[in-house]
Amino acid sequence: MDWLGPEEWQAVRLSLRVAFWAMLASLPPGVLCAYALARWRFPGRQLLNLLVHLPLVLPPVVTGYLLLITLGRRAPLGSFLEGLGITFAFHWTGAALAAAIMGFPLLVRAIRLSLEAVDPKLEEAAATLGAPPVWRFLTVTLPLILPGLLAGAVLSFAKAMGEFGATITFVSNIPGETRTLPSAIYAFLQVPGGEASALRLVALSVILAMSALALSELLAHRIARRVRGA
Amino acid sequence: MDWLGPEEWQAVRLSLRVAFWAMLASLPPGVLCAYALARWRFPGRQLLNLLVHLPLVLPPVVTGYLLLITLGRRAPLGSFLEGLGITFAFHWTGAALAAAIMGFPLLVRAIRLSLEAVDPKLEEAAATLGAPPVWRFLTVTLPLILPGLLAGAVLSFAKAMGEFGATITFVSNIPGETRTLPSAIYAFLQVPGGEASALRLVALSVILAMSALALSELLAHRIARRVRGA
Amino acid sequence: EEVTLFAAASLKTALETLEPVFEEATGADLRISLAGSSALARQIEQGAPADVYISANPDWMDLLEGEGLLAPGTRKDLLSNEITLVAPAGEAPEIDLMSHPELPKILGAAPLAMALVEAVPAGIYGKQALTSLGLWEAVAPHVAQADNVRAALSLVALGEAPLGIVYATDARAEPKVEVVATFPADSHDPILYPIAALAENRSPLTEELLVFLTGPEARATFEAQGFTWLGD
Amino acid sequence: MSLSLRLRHSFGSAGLDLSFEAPPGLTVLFGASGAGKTSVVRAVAGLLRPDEGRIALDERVLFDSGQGVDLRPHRRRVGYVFQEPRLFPHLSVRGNLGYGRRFARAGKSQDFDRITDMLGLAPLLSRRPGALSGGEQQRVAIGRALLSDPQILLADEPLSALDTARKDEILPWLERLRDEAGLPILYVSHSVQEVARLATTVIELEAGRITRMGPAVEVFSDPGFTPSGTREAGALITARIRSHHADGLSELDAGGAALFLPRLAQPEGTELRLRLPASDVILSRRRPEGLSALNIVAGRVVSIREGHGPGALVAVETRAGQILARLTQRSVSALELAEGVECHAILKTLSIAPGNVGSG
Amino acid sequence: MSLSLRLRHSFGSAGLDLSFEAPPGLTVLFGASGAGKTSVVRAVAGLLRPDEGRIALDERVLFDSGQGVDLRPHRRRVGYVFQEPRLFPHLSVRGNLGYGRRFARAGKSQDFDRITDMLGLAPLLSRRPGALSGGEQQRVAIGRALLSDPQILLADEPLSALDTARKDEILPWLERLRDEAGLPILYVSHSVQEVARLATTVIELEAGRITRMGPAVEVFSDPGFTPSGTREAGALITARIRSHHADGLSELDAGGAALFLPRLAQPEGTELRLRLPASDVILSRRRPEGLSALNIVAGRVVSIREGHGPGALVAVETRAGQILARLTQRSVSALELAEGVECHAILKTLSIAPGNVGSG
Ligand SMILES: Nc1ncnc2c1ncn2[C@@H]1O[C@H](COP(=O)(O)OP(=O)(O)OP(=O)(O)O)[C@@H](O)[C@H]1O
Ligand SMILES: Nc1ncnc2c1ncn2[C@@H]1O[C@H](COP(=O)(O)OP(=O)(O)OP(=O)(O)O)[C@@H](O)[C@H]1O
Ligand code: MOO
Ligand SMILES: [Mg+2]
Ligand SMILES: [Mg+2]
Repeated sequence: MDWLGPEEWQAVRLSLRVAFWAMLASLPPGVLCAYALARWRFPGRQLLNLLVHLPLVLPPVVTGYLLLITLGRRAPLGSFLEGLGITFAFHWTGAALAAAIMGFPLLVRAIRLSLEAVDPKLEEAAATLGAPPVWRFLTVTLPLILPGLLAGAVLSFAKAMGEFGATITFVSNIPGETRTLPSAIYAFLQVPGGEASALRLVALSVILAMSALALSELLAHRIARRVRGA
Repeated sequence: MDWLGPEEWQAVRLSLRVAFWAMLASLPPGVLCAYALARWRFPGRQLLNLLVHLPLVLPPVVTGYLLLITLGRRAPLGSFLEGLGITFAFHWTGAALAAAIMGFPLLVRAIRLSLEAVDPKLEEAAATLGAPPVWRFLTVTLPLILPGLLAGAVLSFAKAMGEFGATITFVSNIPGETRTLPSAIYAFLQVPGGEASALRLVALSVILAMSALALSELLAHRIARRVRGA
Repeated sequence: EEVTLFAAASLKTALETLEPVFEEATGADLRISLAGSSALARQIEQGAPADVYISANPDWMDLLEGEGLLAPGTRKDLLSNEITLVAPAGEAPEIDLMSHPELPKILGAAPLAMALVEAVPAGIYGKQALTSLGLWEAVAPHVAQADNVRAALSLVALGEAPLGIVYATDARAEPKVEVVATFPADSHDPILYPIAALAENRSPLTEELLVFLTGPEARATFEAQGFTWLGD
Repeated sequence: MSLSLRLRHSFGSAGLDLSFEAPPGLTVLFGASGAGKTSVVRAVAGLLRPDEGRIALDERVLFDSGQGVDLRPHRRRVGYVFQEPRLFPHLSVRGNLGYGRRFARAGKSQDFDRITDMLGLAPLLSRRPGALSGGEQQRVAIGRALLSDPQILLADEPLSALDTARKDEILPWLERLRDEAGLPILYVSHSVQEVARLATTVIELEAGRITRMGPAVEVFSDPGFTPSGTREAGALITARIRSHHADGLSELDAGGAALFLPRLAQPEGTELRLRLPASDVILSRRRPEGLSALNIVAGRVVSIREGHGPGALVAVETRAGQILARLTQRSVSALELAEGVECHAILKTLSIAPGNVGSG
Repeated sequence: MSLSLRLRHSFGSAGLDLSFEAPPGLTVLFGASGAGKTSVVRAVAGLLRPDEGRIALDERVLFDSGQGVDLRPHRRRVGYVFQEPRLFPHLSVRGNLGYGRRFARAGKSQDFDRITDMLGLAPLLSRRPGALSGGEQQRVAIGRALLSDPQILLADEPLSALDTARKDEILPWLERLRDEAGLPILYVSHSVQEVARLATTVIELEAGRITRMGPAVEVFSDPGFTPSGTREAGALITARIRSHHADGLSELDAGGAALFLPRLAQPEGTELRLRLPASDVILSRRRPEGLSALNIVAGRVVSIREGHGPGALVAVETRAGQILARLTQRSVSALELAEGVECHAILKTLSIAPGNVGSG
């Protein structure tokens, strides 16, 4: 593909890496949050629910700004984490974090909806067979929510591929480090005559997201067929 | 609440109006798309799926730009619609459209997940009782996917409250017409020292979204209790 | 070796032309992070790894200077620009900016595209100019504010707005618009793009980059884009 | 109205290949678990599309792979009681019962009360299915199907979750449906007693094929028909109620032979069908006396069929019809029974339980 | 091991209030639809938290509202066969069967083959539950519960979806479980035959309360115990196998009286329990002769209980134990039966079907 310059290739690779890790890293906390919201009644449940949805409600720039002032290198939490060797500020991991946070509400909702549809009778059956809660979750609930998990993952991945406002505000737009496809597209759109180049990158990111989408549909189809019986 | 100036009140009212209509107007096509994707196999299904997800994948500015070049006053489709009295360009309805489109993938996924969890055995039972497909859908499927519909609606509403990039690109920021809360917040963040004012509006929009969220949870809880039996 | 430049996104074309020249000359890797001036300034406040910063307005530079984040003595106004009233190519009306009533009449119900008039520099300057010309009150209800000047330009280029206020450099780069009039320089604050090295700069190449960006090659490139050179 | 069905379908390993004609009345599908009973019923309802075949209700073709006819389930006008209740969880019991009435041709509102009464649903009407016991759910499912005013009733083990008392209340209703409404019923059951009482026609399935089929009276009188072992054999005879006696017995006339049964509900003159379980019939060479059993019918042995076990099925031709008796081979030889030998069949009055009495 | 239970729970309108002690063996919960059987079983499994009460397995307290004990379901070590199969749809039949084995104390792998064979599951092992018939699913559910090595088995109408042949295969296995494993079984059933065959203890529920309870032999010999009408009454007696005869009969010794039954599987000397359905017993004042019935026991009438209908339940004390006979009142007076009168009870050999024979 010689229609892409090396910088653009870099942006593609970086976007994929960011989106992949954003998706992967948000799965465990996503499942946990979804489970807590779907199944537990605890004080602060509404607060957690709000917190999860916050990135959806806030303009992305605000989310990025809040991330910057809490996890920036000068911020107390940010510098504490940096002391532990965990750097987000101006690092691709920060881009992944921003993307993960922006996609989190989508992930959690998808998983939560699936969880609410799991027949509690099956979990009861597993309990009477001696399975402790965690095992029950892993062997009954989790397989049954796989479609939701997959849907959530693909939403999270797609969102991460498109996320721009929070990312550029939090970790800037540094080539090779934090310049993802959307940031590159943004930069093209800032100058007159950049539309053509921008649209080329847009097409690319659509192709990538489409592949992820098609893959997830394929997997979901397999799972559904397995569960319906064959 | 005298901590809000009249312009800010205007932005609040506008944002609520935009979010409400965005949510409401996207419900019927959302249900249709979700149904088609969940239940029908037709050529172009993958394309529809991609199209629905597109606003998630694209940077919002790009979505806004695409809206502008298809539905602007000069664009063929836009001027055709304007002939019918339907104006989107530089109008609050355009802001609602942009918000609806940005929230559409979230809405569709939520409904689709619920649909996939509906036991087809119940629809079979309704069919043997003589209910034709549409009636079956309205009286069996729809009530059973209410939780997903509600979740989708709240996601769509929340997204509409936070949507900024596509909106400002498509319909600009005209006070009283298209100046939603996120646009106002963005403007504050662009000037040194504007953070405090921005955060005040952020707090406001969080409160509004929280109310919508709490309402939806309450409704969902009621529905769940009704279905489980009382 | 790397050196990192944080620059307002509207300078993209010029800076990307200069990038390989600098890299060739020094053998270093120049990384240019392009974003809104406000975002970049806030990131610098938070310790972003920037060596040099070019802002699209003096306010953000003032802020950083006030916080002592600039390397002393390195701040300098690099470029200047003008704001112009533009219309879609071939549709430019005759307007004399000095005689008030025409602008609102031409607009009718259609919008005047500008950048955010309270927040984005091009919008702020535009509002100042219209105010000093006594036109602001009349046009204010019709102003469609975009989140950046580039988006305002798009509105005009697409014909969505019959008129818009953008930088002269933008007008020049976009063939689909035509300049109707240029606002008098004294109708608004001077339009300045300051440059400075940062106190916490980490690259030994910082000095070289500053020199390069204020040097003749840079000047030629910026001027070719329509900027007014202040860098010497 | 009668159902004619021919179908072939394969499920990978298993498969169906059968054809039958179900005349008006109640046709029972009988057979071991996995024989294909539910699959046949689903095909009639339009929920399973057979690979090939034809299904018609009189002239109304529901499915014909040759002609490409495949009526959608909601147009077939079948009432289906599924093997599991499948109630609508978001509707109350009343809502569930009323669901199909909107599409019923005749809005017979008196039916609603009659059916809810019969099924004991009145106190449950405002409950949700989630708050019902298993049997309560199944009763609602039966009511729901009946209230949709179907042209054929499909019932897949509808009573297996119910207790005997409730079954006894529902069975007469099914009989009435079968007889009065002219509604063909396709009925899956494992209970010989239910089958004997209700069936007009019996179809036995094994691994997707029909192994035996015919009018219930014939099938049950056939010593070869030993559903789930000879133990459950038993002949069906028809009799007419002659009179009701004051001591709580009804006297029946079975081809001239008098039979005494516990008081029956039907009026004098009604034709009834009785199942005489073969293992409840005692044979004697001499006419016995001083026995508590009131029903003694003379007859002649027509066949003796020895099984694998110690038992033998003896068919005795009597005035009342052919009766089957299940004896030990030891008794057969002790009594010197053989074809043509005269003997007496002894039936306890109370052995002929209501479960074994069906109308017509 | 034995289960002791006391609980009170209310469901708005309905409610439970009962307490019982289920000794080792099989305890049947009997009662009409909606009586509360499933609710009791759920409380034992820990799936329903009673408002108040105490549930213990010997010393092991599963629940005690007083002490605040409430063991989580997975720690209770109950094997539960639900009223509906509840198979895991994402696991194959093999996966379902194996699910509980991971938590079973002893990993008895020979059990797997034995149980799958008994339940006829071998050909289905790689299928998914979605591709099974109703009966097949329920068989898998039974196997799954058995393989989890429980300390108590809870079975809620486990056999109602199965055909007689399959039931007959499974029942002996449940008997063995009951007798050999010392596993207490709490069993919900509507089938008197199943109950009579299996039950050690019978508990009858009505609207959440116990109306009758006791050892099966006593409950069944009580003329007042008429589950779902007197029709299903029948005494239980115990007998020992004396010898197996060559003609396929087994001779039993019931307190000195000889009884002939179709060949039994158990070895000579085994103690068995027989249910003698009251409606299958014929009484005679004189010792009858020339009858095909082989079992004739002399006795003395101890009570006559007349019901609402035309029938009467006559309890006869014999060497074999107390036997119930269900006669018409007309016969009672014709034979001049009264307390203390001597008479003969006649039982057909083959009336005592395998379903009515249970070990111990
Ligand atoms: N969650 C609930 N809310 C209200 N009532 C309930 C609930 N669960 C059960 N009941 C009622 O409690 C009673 C006992 O129910 P249970 O399921 O224990 O009956 P059962 O004896 O098992 O009946 P069946 O033989 O029909 O299964 C029924 O009347 C039922 O309607
Ligand atoms: N979707 C399917 N895929 C593969 N095999 C199937 C499928 N559905 C049913 N079968 C098989 O077809 C056979 C017939 O099933 P069916 O449900 O008709 O049995 P049934 O006679 O109703 O049994 P039961 O009395 O146990 O309900 C069974 O062996 C079953 O395993
Ligand atoms: O939440 Mo956004 O506006 O899709 O980056
Ligand atoms: Mg079946
Ligand atoms: Mg129950």
